[in-house]
Amino acid sequence: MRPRPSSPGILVLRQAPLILFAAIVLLFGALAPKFLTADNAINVLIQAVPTAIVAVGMTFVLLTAGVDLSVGAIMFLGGAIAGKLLVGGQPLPLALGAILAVGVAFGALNAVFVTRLRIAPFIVTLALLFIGRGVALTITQTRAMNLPDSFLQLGATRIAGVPLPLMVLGAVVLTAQVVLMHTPFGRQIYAVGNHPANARRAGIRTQRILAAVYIICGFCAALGGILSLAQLGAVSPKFGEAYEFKAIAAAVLGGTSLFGGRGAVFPGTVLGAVLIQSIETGLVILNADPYAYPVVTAAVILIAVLVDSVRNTALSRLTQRRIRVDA
Amino acid sequence: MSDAATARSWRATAARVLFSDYFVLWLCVVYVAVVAPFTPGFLTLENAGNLLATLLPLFVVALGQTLVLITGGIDLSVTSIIGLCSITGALAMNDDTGWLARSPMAMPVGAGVMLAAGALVGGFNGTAITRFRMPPFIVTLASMMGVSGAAVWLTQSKTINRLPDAFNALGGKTTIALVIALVVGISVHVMLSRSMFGRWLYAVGHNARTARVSGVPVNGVILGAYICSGVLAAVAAILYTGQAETGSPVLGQRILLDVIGATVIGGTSLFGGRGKVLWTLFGVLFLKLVDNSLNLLSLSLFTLTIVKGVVILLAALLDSLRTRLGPADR
Amino acid sequence: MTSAPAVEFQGIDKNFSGVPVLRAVTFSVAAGRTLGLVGENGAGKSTLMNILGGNLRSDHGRMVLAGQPYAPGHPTDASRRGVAFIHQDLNLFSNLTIAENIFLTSFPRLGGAPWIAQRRLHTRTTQLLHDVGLDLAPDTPVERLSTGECQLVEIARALSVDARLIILDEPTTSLSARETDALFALLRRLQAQGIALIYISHILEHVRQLCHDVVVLRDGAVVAQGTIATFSTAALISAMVGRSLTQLYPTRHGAATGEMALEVKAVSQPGIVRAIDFTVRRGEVVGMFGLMGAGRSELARILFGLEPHASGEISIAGQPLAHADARRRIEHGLAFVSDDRRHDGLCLHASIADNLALVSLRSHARGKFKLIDRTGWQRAISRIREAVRLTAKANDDQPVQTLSGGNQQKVALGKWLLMSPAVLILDEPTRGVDVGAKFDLYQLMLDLADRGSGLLVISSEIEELIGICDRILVMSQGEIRGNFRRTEFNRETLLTAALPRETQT
Amino acid sequence: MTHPMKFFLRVCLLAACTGLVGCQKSETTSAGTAGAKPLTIGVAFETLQTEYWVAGFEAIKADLKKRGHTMLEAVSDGDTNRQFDQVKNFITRKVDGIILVPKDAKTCLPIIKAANAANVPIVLFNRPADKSDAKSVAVVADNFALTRETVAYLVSEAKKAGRKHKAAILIGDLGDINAIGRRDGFDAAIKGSESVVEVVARIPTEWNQEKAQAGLVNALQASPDINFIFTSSDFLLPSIVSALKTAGKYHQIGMPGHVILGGFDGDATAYQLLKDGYLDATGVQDVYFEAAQCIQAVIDLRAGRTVPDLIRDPGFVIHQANLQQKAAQMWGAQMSKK
Repeated sequence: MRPRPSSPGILVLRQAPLILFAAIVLLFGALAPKFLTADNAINVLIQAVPTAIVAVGMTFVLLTAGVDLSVGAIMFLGGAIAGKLLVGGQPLPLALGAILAVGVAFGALNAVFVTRLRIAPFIVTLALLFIGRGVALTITQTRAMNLPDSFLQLGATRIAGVPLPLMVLGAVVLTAQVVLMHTPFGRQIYAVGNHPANARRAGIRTQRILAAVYIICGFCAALGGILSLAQLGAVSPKFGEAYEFKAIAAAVLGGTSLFGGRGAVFPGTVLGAVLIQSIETGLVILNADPYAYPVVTAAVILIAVLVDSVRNTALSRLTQRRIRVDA
Repeated sequence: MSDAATARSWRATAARVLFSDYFVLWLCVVYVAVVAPFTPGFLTLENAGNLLATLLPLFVVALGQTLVLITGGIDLSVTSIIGLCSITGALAMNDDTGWLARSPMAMPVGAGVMLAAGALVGGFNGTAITRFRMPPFIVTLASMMGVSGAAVWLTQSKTINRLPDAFNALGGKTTIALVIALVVGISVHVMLSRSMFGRWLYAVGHNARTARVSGVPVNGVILGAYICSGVLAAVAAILYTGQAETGSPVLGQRILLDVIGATVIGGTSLFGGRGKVLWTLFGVLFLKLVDNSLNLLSLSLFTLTIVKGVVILLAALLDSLRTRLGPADR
Repeated sequence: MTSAPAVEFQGIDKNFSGVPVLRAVTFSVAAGRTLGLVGENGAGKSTLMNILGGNLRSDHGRMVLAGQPYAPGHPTDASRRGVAFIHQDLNLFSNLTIAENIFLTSFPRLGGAPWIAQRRLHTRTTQLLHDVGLDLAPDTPVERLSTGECQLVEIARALSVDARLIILDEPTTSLSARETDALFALLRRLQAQGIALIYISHILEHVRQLCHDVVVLRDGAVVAQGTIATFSTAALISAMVGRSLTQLYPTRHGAATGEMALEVKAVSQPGIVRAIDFTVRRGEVVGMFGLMGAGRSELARILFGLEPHASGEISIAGQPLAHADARRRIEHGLAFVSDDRRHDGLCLHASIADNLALVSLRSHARGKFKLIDRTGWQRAISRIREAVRLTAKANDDQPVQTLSGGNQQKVALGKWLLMSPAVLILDEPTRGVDVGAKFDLYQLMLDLADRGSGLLVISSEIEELIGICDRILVMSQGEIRGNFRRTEFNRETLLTAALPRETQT
Repeated sequence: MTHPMKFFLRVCLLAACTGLVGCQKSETTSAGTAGAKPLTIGVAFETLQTEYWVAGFEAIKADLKKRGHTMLEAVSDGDTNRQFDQVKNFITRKVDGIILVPKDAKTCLPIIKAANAANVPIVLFNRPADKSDAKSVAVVADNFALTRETVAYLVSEAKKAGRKHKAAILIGDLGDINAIGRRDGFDAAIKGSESVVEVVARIPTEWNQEKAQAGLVNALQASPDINFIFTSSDFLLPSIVSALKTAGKYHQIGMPGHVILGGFDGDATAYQLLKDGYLDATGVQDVYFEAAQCIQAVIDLRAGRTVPDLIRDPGFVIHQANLQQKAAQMWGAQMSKK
């Protein structure tokens, strides 16, 4: 009565995202050999850091079958406040603290509306996207603010030869992975995403779990914002725009389901973020027609999701319960 | 005891208002009553005309979104479809290079080309979602990026004007636009409430598996909803392009959140199975009233953005209140 | 018995928006004994158990647990006090492993650290699985388990929190006879260890087999209680329904005509079913019996065109339709009531009218635009409502969700009536339906047969098949292992045929 | 679970708050219109995305205030149809004149026609309309010409250095007419000098700093020998600086390894970089001149005087050699003093 043990076919299917990723990297490598250098790999990784960190937070929310559209607004608002503080001569740690505080506060606000007032996450976070961007635009009066060099140094610092952004990403991914896979809280997130009503009946404090994932997501958005700013050196009015879509796309490309309960930060989401960044970098290295960028990116996302859906159909057929043993 | 009784009757009245189809319309009336005294030029005939002109195209796109939301999906690509249709139509019928240039058939054929382009993108979305079982959110997100990128590419960022006057009148003359929107609105209303396809849409949104077991062609229904959404976005593109008298690949690029916001404010559920033409009309009216009054008050864009966020949140709060005052849990 | 009862209910009252659901419920359960809690759907059993399990709070009254006052505010309070609740629709998470499901709210941790002690989790789960007799690895994902195995995992979870009182809500509805026997053996072992059980079920034989005491609820009040030996089954039923039911099954009037309604020839799908051959004639009621996992539901879905099959021929009313989709088969007169009412049978949030009209919409569509003829539609709905004897209290535009299980099932069946199906396949049509409504459903089914439809009734309850069928097919391991006429009906023969021939791993 | 009543009260409170916000704002505007003679002028910007637009907006605001006129403001955030609504709202409120920054040359035609029909003078700030029967006045810098001039200066610097240069251009939003004008200006200036400057990277930025930064880092990765960079707007300069620093190529003019750097707009960052000797040149639009001309044109039209259809802002290229003498005219320099 047991399903059949994993056959080679199943193994290949399970690794489909990885295979697709390798295929894209190799394709770019064949077209432009520079793409396959170690320097470029590190470069792509560093650039993928902000997206990856925001997407890690997004993964927590998606695992509960929710969504957070306000991440980009959080990044912008945090940056705007930090910029004001820094331009006003406040020390760097205070500014960094302020960004993270904004992230946590917005996450908490999302959490209150989702858990206490029971509004659909899509609407809550959509509204907070508007409010967050509006407040940030009021603060900056749409001016771009240049951040002091100390901020840029964050991005350029290397510790024991490893760039600081990569260290931060590593720490975030490791923490997230341990939390999701090896703590009661993490496993309960999966349970809530699988079946919220059952989770409540099983004695899980679902409201607390939901609140926590939105706060985590807010925090990650803020942290991603810091790392992005550390590369940019300035806060512009478009900062963080459409980041919500980028983060969702990264998570989904990594195999996280929008319906909750399925997905993982590592390798899934991280791989998704790196994949998106690889496409952009690859196109620049190829000196492709600028007009082609969005079209190519969209096509790759579609193909990746298509592969994923074909894979799921095939997997569910292959691992279907069998009633009898037939040849 | 009597306190409890009054409280109950108060609740009953509140519930009656909240559950009425016209709830959002009441909200609009209240909003106008509160805001009009402070807003110069708000209650003028001219402003009513302005309001109508901006409301109609948004209403038409939002109708398409309503159909998709009823099936439990979402269409993020509508704004890109507007841009794409705008330039395909303009490429076909502009007076300089269009293949329909100066032909008497330019207007009808050009509009037909636009509708076909909308149907094509909608059909693509629907096919990916039904045939290949991809999540609507990602499919339409990708086509939002891809279609808009392609539209800009196609024109090399240029906008195209010198369109036939007959075409410009479709969107530019509010009376004609009103007739178009009315025809579209009534057709969709009849379709939703009276036709077999309409009942199927709701059934699929409520429970696609049950619908399938009951003999509903689920995939066809979903595909139909996305094609409708694409075609309605194309109709909106005709109105918008006519208003601007120019085809532009970035036309309507910023209204996505307005479209979804207005539909949801009207009361259409994001989880499928619930939605009506009237609800969407009132939702659009409410959003546009807020927009228009804040514009007249000459508030900055930032304030407007914030207020819009608060309004969406308030509408959602009221909706959640509605569901809680509704039938008891068991 | 000297020790305090495991739990005592003292005058429990509960209202839902002004409607009383429980009225002064008072009884107690002794440690080491099993109490059967019976009553029709809507009698208040679930509400009472939800209060005991900490999901709801009572308006009045109190509970005493092992001599201590007990007022749980949350399910965790209940489990902390040793009360475990095993719900009918099992409370497991398919995306987690067995071990994670068991310890979801009480993971063993590494000292004071927040993370899970994986090794301890593994050993404790292995021990618990051994206790309940389930031979599986702790890290097996739950989505790979059968319903019976899931049931055992639930019990293992109850044991993991050292439950002194376990509530079981309809635990056997989706179990095979063998699995049920194994479950009962386990439950008896638990009794012997001094654990008290509250056993809720519609299957009165099971209540008689397992329970020491019984409490009958009707309209939220206790109408009878005592040791099980003092009640005959008939007495229990009349206490439940408030009147005496003279018979459990309606009388059969019609008989099969010669015409073929459904012909299945050599249908095979590797790994699922093999060489399925049978026929159903118009006016015939054919039963299909088998243990859980014998392939009955899978076969039903293949016949209806929801799942593929590799070879074989399926004809409906003489029309070969082997590779048509469900929609074409419906057009040719095939109808299907799935065992999964919530997912396949009803749109729970949609209105009664919309659910009833869903199948026959096409016949009310007029003109090029397929507009619905409202008056005809309305007339059809009231006709069905009358035919299925749907409760008069319910409004046409009320969501189906608000109906009781029995009435929901009437809607799920009713939507097929208008098309006068040539063949109707019913998968577990009376599961989770109370005694009174069951009779109505049987009557409906037989009426359909009398009017010339062929019925294929799939069920795990031998009694019900014997009660209404003209012929019973027995399925096992994806094959048909027997075809019995009415005169050959016999519990033992049927069961023997249903048992797997050789044990598989 | 919150009690529904309490809940409703909360909702009312929130609603009241939003209402209050509306009231306060409306008082300030209606107080302004109370004066006798002064004009009310509607100012509709397509975007306030970059410092340049902010500076223009502020300049118009300050100038109008100085002259004692009232200003109604509207920003459409890149949405043509919204801008149409906003202008119609101005007309509804019976403004005496409109200053408009349109999205592009064509979509503004119906807007201008609407103003013409209502007999309200309309002046376009910095972006001209296409030729048509719609009547408007435009005050513009020539993006194409000014960029060509700026890049020509950069090319001459490259020639002086003698060796062959590899160039990268940061292109703006491909849907923005100014971005396209500047791209074309760049191409025109490079044309004919391919032996000196070879374009190896065209980086789309969508007017987005993140994209600009990432794109340039990637381009530098692909062609480490890039030593000539032009940005279509100065507000992307911080991204360029960051990318150059990462690549270790950020050196002052005259130092070995200096990357020839040019921009457009003349904002405060550009001024700072010019002063510090990192930026070679930037094309400056005279924002104060343009603002003053716009307002004067509205007033003149109102008074029935004839005004030319096109008022040119000559603009100028500012570079290391003329920095001292031109700084006073550069709006970015003024802003950085504030």
